[in-house]
Amino acid sequence: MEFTEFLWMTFGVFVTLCILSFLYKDNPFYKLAEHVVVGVSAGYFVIILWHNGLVPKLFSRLADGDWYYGFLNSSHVEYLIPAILGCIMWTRFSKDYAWLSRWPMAMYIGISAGLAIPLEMSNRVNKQLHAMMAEIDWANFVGHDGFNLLDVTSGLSQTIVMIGALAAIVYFFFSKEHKGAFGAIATLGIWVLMIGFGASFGFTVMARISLFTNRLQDTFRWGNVAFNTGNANYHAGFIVVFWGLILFVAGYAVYEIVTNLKRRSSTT
Amino acid sequence: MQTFEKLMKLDRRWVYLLLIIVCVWSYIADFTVPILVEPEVRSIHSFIDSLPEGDIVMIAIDYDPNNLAELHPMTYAMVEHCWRNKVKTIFTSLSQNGPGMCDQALRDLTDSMALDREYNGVEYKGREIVNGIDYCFLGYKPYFAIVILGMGQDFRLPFPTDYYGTPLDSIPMMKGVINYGQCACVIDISGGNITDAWISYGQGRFGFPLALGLTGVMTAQYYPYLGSGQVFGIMGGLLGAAQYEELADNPGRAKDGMRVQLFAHMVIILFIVMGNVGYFASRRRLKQEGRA
Amino acid sequence: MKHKLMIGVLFVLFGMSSLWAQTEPVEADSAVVDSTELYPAPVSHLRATDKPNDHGHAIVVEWETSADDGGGKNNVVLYQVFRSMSFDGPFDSVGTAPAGEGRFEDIGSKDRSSSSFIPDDTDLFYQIDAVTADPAIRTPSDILDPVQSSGQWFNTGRVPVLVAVLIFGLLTGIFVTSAKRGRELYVRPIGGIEAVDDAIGRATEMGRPILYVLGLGTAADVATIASFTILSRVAKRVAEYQTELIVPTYDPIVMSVAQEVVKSSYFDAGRPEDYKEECVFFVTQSQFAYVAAVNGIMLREFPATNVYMGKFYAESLLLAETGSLAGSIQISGTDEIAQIPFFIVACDYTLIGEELYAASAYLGREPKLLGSLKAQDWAKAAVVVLAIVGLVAANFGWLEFPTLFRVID
Amino acid sequence: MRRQIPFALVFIFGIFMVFQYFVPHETSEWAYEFLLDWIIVIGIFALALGIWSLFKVSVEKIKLGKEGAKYSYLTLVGLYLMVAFGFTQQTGGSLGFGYFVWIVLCSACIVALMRLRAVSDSGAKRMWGMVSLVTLVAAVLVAIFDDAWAFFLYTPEGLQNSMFRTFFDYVMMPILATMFSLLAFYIASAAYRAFRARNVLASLLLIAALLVMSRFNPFIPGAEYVAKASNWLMNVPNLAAQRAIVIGIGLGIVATALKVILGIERGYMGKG
Repeated sequence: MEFTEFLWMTFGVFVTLCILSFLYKDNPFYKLAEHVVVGVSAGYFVIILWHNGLVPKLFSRLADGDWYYGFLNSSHVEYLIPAILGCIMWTRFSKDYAWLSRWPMAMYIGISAGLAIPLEMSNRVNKQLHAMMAEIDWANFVGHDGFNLLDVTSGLSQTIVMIGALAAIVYFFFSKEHKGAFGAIATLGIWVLMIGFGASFGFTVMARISLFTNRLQDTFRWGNVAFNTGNANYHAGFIVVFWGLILFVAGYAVYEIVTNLKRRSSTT
Repeated sequence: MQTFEKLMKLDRRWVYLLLIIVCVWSYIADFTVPILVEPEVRSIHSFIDSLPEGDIVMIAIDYDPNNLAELHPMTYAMVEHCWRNKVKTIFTSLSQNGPGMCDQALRDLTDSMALDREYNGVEYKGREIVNGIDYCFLGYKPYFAIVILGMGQDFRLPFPTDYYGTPLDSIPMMKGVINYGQCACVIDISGGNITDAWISYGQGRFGFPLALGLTGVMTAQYYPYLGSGQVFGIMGGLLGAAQYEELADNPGRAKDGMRVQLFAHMVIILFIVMGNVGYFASRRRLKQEGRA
Repeated sequence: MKHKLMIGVLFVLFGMSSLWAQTEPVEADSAVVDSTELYPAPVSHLRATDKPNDHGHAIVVEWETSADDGGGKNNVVLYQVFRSMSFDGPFDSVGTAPAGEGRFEDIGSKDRSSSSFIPDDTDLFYQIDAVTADPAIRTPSDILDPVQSSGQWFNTGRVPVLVAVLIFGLLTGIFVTSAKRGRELYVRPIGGIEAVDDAIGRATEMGRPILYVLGLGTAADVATIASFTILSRVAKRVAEYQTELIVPTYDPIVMSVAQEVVKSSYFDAGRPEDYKEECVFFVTQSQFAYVAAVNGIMLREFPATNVYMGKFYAESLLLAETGSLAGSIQISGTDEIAQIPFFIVACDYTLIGEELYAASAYLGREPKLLGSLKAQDWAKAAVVVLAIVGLVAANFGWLEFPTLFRVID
Repeated sequence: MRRQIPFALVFIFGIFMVFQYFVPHETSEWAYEFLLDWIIVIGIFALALGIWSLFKVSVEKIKLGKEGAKYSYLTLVGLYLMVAFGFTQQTGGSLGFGYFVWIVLCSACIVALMRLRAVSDSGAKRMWGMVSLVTLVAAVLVAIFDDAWAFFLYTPEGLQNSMFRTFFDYVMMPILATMFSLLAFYIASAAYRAFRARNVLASLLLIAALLVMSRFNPFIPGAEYVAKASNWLMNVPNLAAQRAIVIGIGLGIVATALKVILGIERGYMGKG
């Protein structure tokens, strides 16, 4: 590993620590990392959208023609329309013509709302409704191998899914008071929802913990590089940088704690 | 009573601190935790364990590098288990980046097999694993459904040569091995839709015993096949891999990962319990005060 | 994109040829075998039709499997489909189907320059080979009569969707007009929505701002559009109470629309002079960089109330936990099912799924908006009834009923 | 009139898209793809507005001397760096000294521009104006006379720029991944804070979560049944809840979109 690459890697570890320090409280290191990443990521997406969006969708389509006295001789002349609409968005820079920018915005919203209506009706309503009209496994109603309440695929479980889903739909009724039998079903519905949410929360914990384990892995790999004298490109600078970073972070932590203690003793 | 209220209103930074300490400690420390084994994993292990020497198991490595963390440990544990029991293996890869995964696993595993080890109290002498005698890697071909069907006729149809270019007929272990009929079972380790093809085109048509190794999120949707008997075992995610490592007495990456998971989960559960103890205790006190 | 497609097609073709190119004929040990005995029976009852409900450029070929597929000599491994523009050929291989299947969809490109282009309204000829393990041993079928592909003007597979949309539109129309005429409509209280007013009042008392997060959706997500309508109500109250509003956004279009929304709300509240364009601003289009910035705002500006409405992904809990650390009252609503549990756990009030879409009607209290809520309820009632009827029908063997609701894409 | 045209546009385009869904013909498909391209192109053009907003807000922060205002320079310089890397690539030799000077000059120019807008007295304004002009001219000159690298606007060479990749791998990714990993802690503290058995609903949430979280915990009595039960919870009540929410959301989306297209709901254009 080259020394410069190790320096960059160290920077990566440093910003990792910067972000983790946010767990303690907001601090200058977090602010540093936060402001850097906002700028860098915004720039990154400018580039990605330019190269992967604007160039293939617009420029390359118009690029096959030439301008003759204001007439574009291209096979995709119609792509001038979105370009013009995009430019109309820029009227927002001016105070007097900003109202014009409502037109492309209205088209944007009209297209997406119109797109959503049949699509969502099909995917979320029709298909789910059809999925609910399934045959129940009567032969294995209480479990596949004898009585087993926890069998996921038994007919009983299928029935519970069905009843639970219907009760939960009832909970979402807006224009009917949750009273009497209707209220009882709605209560069952919210119970099902809550059990489902609890299970889903508990299930996600594992994935979240492994996110942190992955960060640990990267950090330990960096430590290994710094100490691995067997590495062919081993550089004495590695160890200096390693301890430099450790000292820097430890020093700041001590400083924080001391000032914190002072502040506390002065207030009491 | 004051302590109970403290339990309830602990600064969340104590939660963070304890969690960091536990995660880092359990990540660095070298010990194993007991793993709870579920029957659907145990059935795979006992199936392979019961095979006599010289039987053949087919293992399909159908995953890409992005599922490596969850699925690689399964491959390692299972293949080593086979080889220690002198069961031969045939590998295929029906996903595009699968051969790289398989190649890497083969290299690591032949190294580790060269060492003497003790698993479940049984000494295994280290031995050299020879390509063509202990295993055969067929490689990758596109159109997985057709390849699976083709292998049902004859392995030589989609794979005239193995991954390394040796004709199948000149590979010693493939002598007399025509199709799935000569394999004890097929194990598909997959992170995608290839599993469906193995179930419907493979198991459905040729009726061999099939077991699955799946990513954590996929697992739930394949339980119905376990119920209907189309597959005889399922390993789900890191959890399933750790269970196999536990059964095979071969702790690896999955058990390392589960160690962190187990203790992190326990810390969280501990805090939840603490909070509730504090909550009930302080509520009782409030009630008592109200009465007094 | 064109190139990618081409490369993809070439890759597929190459992959296919390599699959068979390497398959050298297996040498039979017994030297002389009457080769005719090895050949499988050809497929029968071959027919080809234009693929229905599509844009054209596609043909469905169907056949009855060979007698030696799953029976007889049982040596058929797959069927290879060939297409030509004329009866005399040349025939090009267009794909394969595994043994046991009697159907192949020859879906071509609509792009004239693509190698897989199938012209519309032109005669096409098909032929199917039954192929054995040895690709040299195969039996071709007769050449099929010409068939033409064409595009359709209506997708019959989507009739259930059309019916559902029309009925729902009709319901909405009926209830909106009846509400306009002044029919009183009851709506049950939703905690999270009633909290909005209190939360704005609280912010005013404390002299601290309100943070409104529109989520990671673009203006193309209906959840974000619903969030705009909620924002317009919130901004109007904010203007009336003269509280500060902070709206960090993730998408520039969302930012532009939100600016318009807030500006008009201040105008409607009669305080256009209080509107500052900087209160709605763009941060970045990266999920976690956006979160980092919003978290920073929460711990530096200490908003009294955080409102999260729209599309949220993994960042939901990052935002909500930091908000609770800053001591803000938090109201959230999202249609992203996986994130609802985290909002429920970390926020004071959560609008679950559909409630997000009902919120603007609740806040506006306009009769016509409440009327559309009534239409939604009727649609839900219909879903419940149809699901029960369908379940009963499916379990008593009346299978035609569930298929009425099937959408074929 | 000005207020009505946008609503008319929403109506026309909305209705068109609804019926387009049912027409598979090539013409309708072409219109669909064309309109989706509009959305993408308009969105990218609007990015300029976003960047301008970022600049304005940063300057505003500096002007008001808000907490952490100085860090705003980092944001804008970071943005500039990434864009500059993404449009340039070395053409010969190495990305040497000239490139470095050009980067520094441009960064200085951006800082000067921000100061220019943030300061109010005319002397300082003049000074920062001069600084930004000088650095700009110098940067342009360097760009013209240094032929070790070049701009690539229409071809994605910049994506292979080594600095672009380095910034992505060692600046952006570690920060974003760590930000994501904070969830490991937040999920713990949220659980601790909120999982209290206050009432029936909270208890159900709590019990379900606890059960699923201990699904692989061997220290719990009856561990095998816990695993089975959590599997059941994930596949039965969770599935039921999801199904109900999905149907509700579907109807909510359709209702909202319908209200928007028909002009019943106009809050999104500020007529609430």
